[in-house]
Amino acid sequence: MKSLVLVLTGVLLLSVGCSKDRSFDERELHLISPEKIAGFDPIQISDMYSGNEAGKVYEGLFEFHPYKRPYELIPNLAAALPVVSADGLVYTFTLKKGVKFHDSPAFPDGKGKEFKSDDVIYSIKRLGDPKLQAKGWWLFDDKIAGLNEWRDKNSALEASNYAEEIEGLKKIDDYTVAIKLKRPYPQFLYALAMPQLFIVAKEAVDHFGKEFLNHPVGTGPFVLPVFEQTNRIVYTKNPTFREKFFPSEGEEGDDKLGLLADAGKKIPLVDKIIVDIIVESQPKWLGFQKAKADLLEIPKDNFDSAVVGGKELAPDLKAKGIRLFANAMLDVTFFAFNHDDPTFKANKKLRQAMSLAWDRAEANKLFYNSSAIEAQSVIPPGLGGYRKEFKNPYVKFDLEQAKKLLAEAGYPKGKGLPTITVQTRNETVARQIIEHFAKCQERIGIKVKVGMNTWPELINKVTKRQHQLYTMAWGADYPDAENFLGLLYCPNSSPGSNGSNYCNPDFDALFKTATVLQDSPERSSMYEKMNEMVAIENPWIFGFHRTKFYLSHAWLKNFKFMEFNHTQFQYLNVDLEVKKELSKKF
Amino acid sequence: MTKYIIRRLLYMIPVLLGVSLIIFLLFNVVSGDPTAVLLGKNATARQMADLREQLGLNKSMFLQYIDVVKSAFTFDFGYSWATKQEISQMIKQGSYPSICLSVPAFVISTIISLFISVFVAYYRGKGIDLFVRVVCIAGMSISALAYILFFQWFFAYKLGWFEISGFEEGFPAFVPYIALPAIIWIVLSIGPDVRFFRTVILDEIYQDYVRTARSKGLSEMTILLRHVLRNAMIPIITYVVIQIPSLILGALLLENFFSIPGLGGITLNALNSSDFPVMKAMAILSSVGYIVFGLISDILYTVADPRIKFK
Amino acid sequence: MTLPLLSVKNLVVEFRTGEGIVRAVNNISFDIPHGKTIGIVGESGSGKSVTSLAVMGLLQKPAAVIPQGEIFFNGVDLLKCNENEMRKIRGNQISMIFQEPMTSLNPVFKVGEQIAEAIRIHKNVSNKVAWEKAVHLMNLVGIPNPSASAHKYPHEMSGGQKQRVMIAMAISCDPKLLIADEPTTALDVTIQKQVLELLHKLQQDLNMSMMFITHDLGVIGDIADDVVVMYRSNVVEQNNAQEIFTKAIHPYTKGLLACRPKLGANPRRLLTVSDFMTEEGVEKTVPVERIQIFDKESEVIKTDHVLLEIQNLVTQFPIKGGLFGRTVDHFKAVDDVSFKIKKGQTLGLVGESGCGKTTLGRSILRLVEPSAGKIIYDGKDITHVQHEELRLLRKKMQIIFQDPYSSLNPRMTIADILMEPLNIHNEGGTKAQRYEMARALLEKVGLKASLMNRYPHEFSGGQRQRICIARALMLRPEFVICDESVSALDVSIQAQVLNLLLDLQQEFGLTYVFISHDLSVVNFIADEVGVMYAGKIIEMDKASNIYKSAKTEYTRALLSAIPKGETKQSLASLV
Amino acid sequence: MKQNSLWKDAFFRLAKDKLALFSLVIVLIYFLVALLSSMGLLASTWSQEVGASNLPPSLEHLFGTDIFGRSVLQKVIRGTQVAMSVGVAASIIAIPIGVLLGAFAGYFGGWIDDFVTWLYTTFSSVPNIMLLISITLILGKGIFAVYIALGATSWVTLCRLIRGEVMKHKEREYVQAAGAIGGGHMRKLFRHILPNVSHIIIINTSMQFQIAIKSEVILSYLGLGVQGEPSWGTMIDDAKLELVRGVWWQLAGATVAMFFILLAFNILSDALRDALDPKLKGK
Repeated sequence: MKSLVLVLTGVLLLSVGCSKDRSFDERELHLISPEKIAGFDPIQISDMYSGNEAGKVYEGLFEFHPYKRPYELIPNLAAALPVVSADGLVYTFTLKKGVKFHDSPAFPDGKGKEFKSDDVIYSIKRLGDPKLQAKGWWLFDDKIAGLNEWRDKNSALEASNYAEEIEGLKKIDDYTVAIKLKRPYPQFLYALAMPQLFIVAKEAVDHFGKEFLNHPVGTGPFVLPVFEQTNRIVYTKNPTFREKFFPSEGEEGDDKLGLLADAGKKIPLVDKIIVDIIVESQPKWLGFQKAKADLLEIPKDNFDSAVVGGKELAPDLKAKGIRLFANAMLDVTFFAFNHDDPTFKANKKLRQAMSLAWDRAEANKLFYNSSAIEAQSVIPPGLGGYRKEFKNPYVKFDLEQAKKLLAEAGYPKGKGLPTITVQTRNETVARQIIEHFAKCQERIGIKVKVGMNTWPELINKVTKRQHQLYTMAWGADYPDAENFLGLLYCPNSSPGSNGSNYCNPDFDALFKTATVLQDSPERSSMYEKMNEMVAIENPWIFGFHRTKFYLSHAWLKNFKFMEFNHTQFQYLNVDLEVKKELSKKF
Repeated sequence: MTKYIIRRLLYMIPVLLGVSLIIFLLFNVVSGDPTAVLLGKNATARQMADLREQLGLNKSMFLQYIDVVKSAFTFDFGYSWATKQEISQMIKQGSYPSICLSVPAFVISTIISLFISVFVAYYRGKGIDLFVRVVCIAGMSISALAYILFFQWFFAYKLGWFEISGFEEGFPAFVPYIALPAIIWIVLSIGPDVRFFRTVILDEIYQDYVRTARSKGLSEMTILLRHVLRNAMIPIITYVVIQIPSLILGALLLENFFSIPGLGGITLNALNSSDFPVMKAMAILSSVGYIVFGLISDILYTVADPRIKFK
Repeated sequence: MTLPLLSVKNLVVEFRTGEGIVRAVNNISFDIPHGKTIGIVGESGSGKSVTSLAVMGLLQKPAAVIPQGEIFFNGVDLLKCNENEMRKIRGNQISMIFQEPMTSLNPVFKVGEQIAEAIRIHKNVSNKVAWEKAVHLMNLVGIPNPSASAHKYPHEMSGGQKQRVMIAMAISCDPKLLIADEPTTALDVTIQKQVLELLHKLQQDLNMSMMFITHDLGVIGDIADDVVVMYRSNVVEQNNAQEIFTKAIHPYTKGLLACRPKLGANPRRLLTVSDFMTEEGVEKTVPVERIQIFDKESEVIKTDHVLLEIQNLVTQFPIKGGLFGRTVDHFKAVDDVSFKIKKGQTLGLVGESGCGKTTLGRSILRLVEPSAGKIIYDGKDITHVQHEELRLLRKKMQIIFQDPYSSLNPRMTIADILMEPLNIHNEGGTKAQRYEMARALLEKVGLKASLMNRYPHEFSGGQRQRICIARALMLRPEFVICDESVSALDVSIQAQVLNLLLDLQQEFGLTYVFISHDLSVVNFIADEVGVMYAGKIIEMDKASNIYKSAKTEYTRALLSAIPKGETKQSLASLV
Repeated sequence: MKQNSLWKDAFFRLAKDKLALFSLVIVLIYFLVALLSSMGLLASTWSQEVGASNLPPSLEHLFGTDIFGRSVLQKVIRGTQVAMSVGVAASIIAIPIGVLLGAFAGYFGGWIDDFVTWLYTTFSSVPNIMLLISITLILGKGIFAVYIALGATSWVTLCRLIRGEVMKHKEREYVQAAGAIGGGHMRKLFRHILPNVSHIIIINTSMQFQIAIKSEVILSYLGLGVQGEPSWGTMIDDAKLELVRGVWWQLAGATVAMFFILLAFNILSDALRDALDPKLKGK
C-alpha cells in the first residue's frame, strides 16, 4: 500500500513538472468565456456568450462594422445592402457568390455546398418552426407576411412542412431573395445581423437531427467539427473560407492606434482560437495574469487591483505591457415597479420618493468604481433619443424631498407601507446592490428586502407578475432606442419585455408612430420626447449606464470594444514576436 | 449468496420507485412553470402555451410520474431545458473529468487517512494523538471555500506549481489540472476520515482477541496492521464504498472554481438555470449509484467478515 | 530445593481512574513450582485476573501502575523487562487462555492461521511447517478432523472447540507456564469437564506449570496442586489443595467451601461466607455447626393443588429462506413438553445452553407465543388469553431473569422500578402507599430502604438480583419463574440469593419454576427436577431420585461433570 | 456514594474533560449570543452604517466594516443567530420524525419496519445536497425553506440509529421484565426503551447541528439560503469578491465564527459520545 502511495505521488509530481510550455509558432488567440455555452444552434441562442461562440463559425447576412462608430451595418453574406420598396415592406437581397459551407459529412461527398438563397429562406423558416420553439422567435413574430400563418398551420402537424412556400419569403434566383414584411419594421436589418438569424444549411440540420446543436456547419471563418460539453473550445481556421479582407476604414483615430495596420489582409488573421470557459472570477483573473488568456473582461471585483484610482492601469500590469479598455455600454440598469400593484401604480410620488432616496453616487462608487453614468431615463448614450442635457428631477439624492414626497404619497415616514421585496438574480453583486438600496430606503422609513432567484425563476416571477419590484440590466440587442423604449410599451406587458406592466397611452401612441420610421432626425426627436416624458413618471427607478472594462496583453492586436461583437474575433491578430518577448515576464 | 444479491437487486425496485416519487413530487408537482426557462426573456404567451403542450406538462400527474419512473429505469432522461443537449450525452461527457478528479483524490485521501489513523491509534492517548485529532477537527471546521480561494491563489498563481484552472483529456495531460483540486479534496476529507477510522480502530483495539494476540507475543504494530485493521476494515469498507456514488457527482464547488467540465459543474449550472430534467437526471443517477454501491458494500462485507453469510 | 518457575513477590497493582487510585492487588506473594498447577481462587474483583495480566505484562498502561513488587520467571524479573523482551516470553514461555472463547479469537482469521501465527512468531519456521504444527496441535487438543477444522473460522465452531483452539494456541510453543484465566466458566458443565481434563492431561504430558484462575473452588479442586485464595486484593490463604479442602483456616475460604450446594446433602439453607465472617473480614465467633441445617424434605408444606399444568407444549421459531425470506422450516425450541406443578412446590429445569429451557419458561408466561399445546394455570386455559386477561395474569405469574445487569432499566430509580408494577395495574393506593410497599419489600429482600432513590448501576450484581426479586414480588404473585437467576453471580452471592428465594417461598407460599444449567443448584432448590435436552424433557423425577438413580445416559453425564470439590487425586484416577 | 442518575454521571464525566467543558461553554455562549440577538438586545443595528466602506479591523470596529460601512462584528453576530436557529429548527423537525419512525420501526418490526426502512433508504438514496437544493428551490427560498430542507434531510440518520438501537434494546431483559409485569407496548417503548436510547439523540443532534450550520452556509453561498439578513454564508459569498481587493476581514469574521462553533460541536459530540455511550466508557 505504501508503494502505491509513492507511485501515485511520483506520477503526480512528474506530470506537474512537465506541464506544457506555450508555443510561439502558431497564431493562437486565447479567450475566456465567463459563462457556459449552451450549444451552437443559432435559433436557440439567447445570451451574448453563446452568440459570441456561434459568431465564430456562422455568419448572418449582415454584420456591424468592427471599427466604425456609431455602429454601422455592413453586408456580410449579403452582397450589398438590400433594395427596399417604396412602402418599406419589401426588401430584396442579393447574396455573395461562391460562399461555401464548412466541409461536413452532412453534405454528399463531405464537401461543403455553396450558400444560396434557399439557405436564407430555410434559416428564417426554421426560426418560426413551431416544433423548435426558438428563443429568437420574438424577432420575427408577426413581422413577415405569411410566416405566422405557416407556423400556426404546422403546429398541428407531425413535422413542419418546409416545402410550403411563404408569401413573405420569395426566392427570386439562387442569389436573390425578396422578403415581404407585414408592416414597416425598421429594425429588420439589425435582426438579420443577430446570431438568431445566422445562416444554417438544411442538409446539416437534417443530418445531425437533435445533435445539430453540437455540430455547427456554417460559412464562418472558423470551424469546429464537434462541440463537446467541455470548458475549452478550440476553433481552427476555415480552409475554404471565402475571400474576405480586413477593412481599411474605421472611426477617426483608429489608424493612429494601429487598429487598421492589417488593412487589406485576408481574414481571419489567426490560425486558432482557444476559448476557456471560466465562471469564477478568481481563476479568470489569475489566469489572465499568467497569460493564459489574451483578453479579459475585468471582473468587477478585480477592478481595484487592475485600475489605480479608477483611471490608470496598475503599474505592475503596465510593466507587462497590458492595456486597459474602458467603454460605455449600451445598457441600462433599473428597479422596475410592478404597475399591477396598486401601491405603485397610482402612486407616482411614492415611486419618486424612492428614487430620490437612493444614493446613486455611493452605489456607483461601491459597485461600478464610479465609472457608470447615472441613468436619467431608459435610453443610454450613444443611441438616437439620448439627450445629454436632460436631467430627470428625481434622479438625484435628496432625502428631504424624498421624505416630503413620501408623506404626500400617504406614507409619512414609511408608515403604512408594507415591506417591499426586490427580486433579483442570485449573484453576489446583485444582492449587494439591493442591500445598499434597502439601506438607503430605510433612511426615509421604507423597509426593503432582497429576494434572490435563479435567472429562470426571476423571469418566471416577472412574466407571471408575481413581484413588487425587480431589478435587472437591459443590454441593447441592436443599436436602436426602440429596443429600450419597448420596455415600457403597454402591449409589451408581461409576459412580454415590459416587466413593469407600465401603461401610458400618450407614450404608447408615440411609440407606435415612431418605431415604424426609419432612422431619421425626426424619429430621434420623437424618441427624445418619449424618453423624457416617461422619465418624470418614474415607472422605474432608473439606475446606471455602465462601463465595460477590458484588459488585453500587448501582443493582442486590432481589439476595439464592440457592443455587438459576435463577428469581431476574425479581425483580431496576435503578434508572435511581442508575445515571445513579453512571455519572459510571466 | 446469489439469492441474496437477487433479493437485494429486487429491493432496488421499490427504492427506485420511492426515489422517483420524491423527485416527481419535487420537480413535477411542487415546482412551477418551466416554460420561461426554455423560451428566454422575449417569450410570447402563445409560445409558452404551445410549449407546455409539447413538453407533456398538460398530461395527468400519474402519467408524468410514470415518465419519471421510466427514466429511472431506462436512464433515458431526455433533453436539457437550458441547453437542449441530450442529457445522457452530457452525463457521458461530464463523468470523465469528474472521475479523473474524484477517483485519484478519493483513493489517495482514503489511503493517507488510513495511515494516519493507524499511526494515531498506535500512539493513542499520547500527545501526538491529541494533536492529530485537534488538527483534523480544526481542519474540518474551516469552510471549504476558504481552502479553495487560498490554495488557488497561493499554489497555482503565486508558486505556479499547478494550472490555475481548466482541464485536458487523457493521462497524464489532465494531471496538472486536477492536482490542485485533488489536493484540496484530500485536505478536506482527511479530517472526517481520520476521525471515523480512528474511532473504528480504537473500538477494535479493546476487543478480547487483541488481548489474545498480545498474549501470543505479537508486536503492537503487527496487531494493529494484521488483526485490528482487518476487523476495522468492515465498517471502513461501508463508509468508503458508500461514498463512491457521490464521487460521480464530483465536487460542485471544486469543479466550478477550477473550471473542470464535470458533472458537478453541470449540476450547478442546472441549478442556476432551473434545468429540472438535468437535476432530475443527476438525482436519479446518484440515487442509483447509492443503491448499487450500497449493495456492493454489503457484498464486500462477506469478503471482509467471514461471520456474515447471506441466505 | 530448586527455584520455583514463577515467583511473585510483594506485588502491588494500582489503577488510576477518574475517581483516584484504586489498588487492585495489594502486596501479594506466591510461587509456582516447575510442573505444578496453582489454582488462584477468588470472587470477581478480588484481583486474581489483574495478577495474571501483570505476569503477562498485559496490563493497560498508563492506567495500571505497579509501584512495588517483583515477578521472577526462571530467575528473570519480568517487571524489569522491556516490551521487546516481554514479547519474546509471551506466547513462547508463558502463554495464556482466557475466559471468553467466543470473543478471544479473531473472528476474521481461520483458526489454523491463528495457531500457526503464534508458532511463526517464536519459532523460525515456514508457513507450511507452522500450519502442519497447528493441525497437529488441534489434533492434540481433541478437535475432530483437525486438518479440515483448521480452515474453519471461529464462528463456525462451538464454544468448547474454540476453547480447545485457544489451548492449542497457548501450548503451541511448549510454554513453561500456562495461565488459564477462568477457562471453563463460559462453558456448559459437560464441556467444562472435558476441557479441565484436557488441561490437566496436557499439563502432565508437557510437564508445564499452570496458573489456574477461577471463582469456583469446586473446579480448582479437580485440577490444582496448590491453591491461593484471594479476597479483596489480598491473598488470604495459600496451601496445598488437600489442606485447603480439608482444613481451611481463613473464614473466607471456609465460607467458599460451604456455600456451594453439594449433590449429596440436601440442606434447607446454604451456608454463606457471611456466616463465617463479617463484612469487615473478621471471623465470626459463632461456631458454624450451630447454624441449623435441615433436610428440607422433612418440613416443607405440600398441597396437592395443581397450580400449573403444561400439556404437549411446542414453541417453534421460523427459519427464513428463499428469495423473499419466506418461512421454509421451523426450529422447535420447545418440543412437546408436558408437566404439572403443585402449589408451593419448586420445579427445577436443568439442561445445557440451547436446550430450550429459557424458551419454555417464557412460553409459560406467554412472553413468547407457544405454537401448540396448552398452558393451564389454576384450572384455566391461558394459552390464548389476550389483552386485559393477559394483563391480569401478569399479576399472578412473574419471572426473574438471568442477567441482573440488563434486567433493570438503567434510567429508572429503584423506587420507580419497584412501583412500576403497581402503577401498571393501578394497585396499592396512593403514591405514598405504593412507595411504602416498595420500601418494605426492598427491606424484605435484604436491602436498605435508604437506597430507594438510587439507580441500578450503583449496585452490585447480587444486590441487583435482589431488586429483581423484589420487583417480581411487588404484585404478590403466586407463581415465579426463575430463569438462571443465580447463574451470573459469584458462588458466595449465589448462596445468599438461593437462601432468599427459599425464605420468600416459605413466607409467600410461592410456586417456582427454577431454570438452571447447574444441576447442583437445581438439586438444592427443587422438589422435582426435569432434565431438558433438545427441546424435550427427557427425564423428570424427584430431585433426590435424579441424583441417586438417573435413568438416562445424558443425566448421568451431567451429574458426573459436576466438579466435585475434591482434590485432583480423584480426578487423576479417572483419566 | 453520591446519588447520581446516568445523566448526572455523564455530565460529571464530561465536566472532567476540560476541552469538552470548554467546548460546551463556547456552544452555550453562541446560543446566548443568538438568543440575545433574536431578542434584539444584540446587533439590532447591524444594518446601520457605522463608518466608511471596507474599513479594516481597528479598535473602533473590531472586525472592520463591510462594503456599506456596516459593522462586520454585528453581521457576524446576526449570522450567529441565523446559524443557530437553523440548527435548532432542523433538530426540532428531525428529532420527532426520526425518533418516532425509528422507534416504531425498531419495536414493532414487520410491515412498519419495512415501510420505515424503505422510507429512509429512499431518502438517503437521494444525495443530501440535491435534496437540500431542490427543497429550497421549490419552497421559494428564505430561512423557512432552509429549516424545512435541513429537517427533511437530517431525520434519516437519527431514524436509522434509533431503529437499530431500539431493536437491540427490545430484546433486553429489562424490557421483557416490563412486559412480564404487564406493561403494554407503549409503556415498554416510551417509558423503558426510549430513555435508554436517548443519548443517541443527544449525540446525533450535536453532530447534525454542525451539519446544519455547514449546509446553511453552503446554501446561502449558492444564494438559496437566508434572504435579506446577514448569514455567514452570504458573508463568505461577499468575501469571495472582496478578497482580491485585500478585504479579508469579512471572510475572516465569518470563518472564525464558524470555525469556533464547529470546533466546539465537533469536540463536544466526541466527548458526549464518550460520556454517554457506555460501550466506549473508559477508553
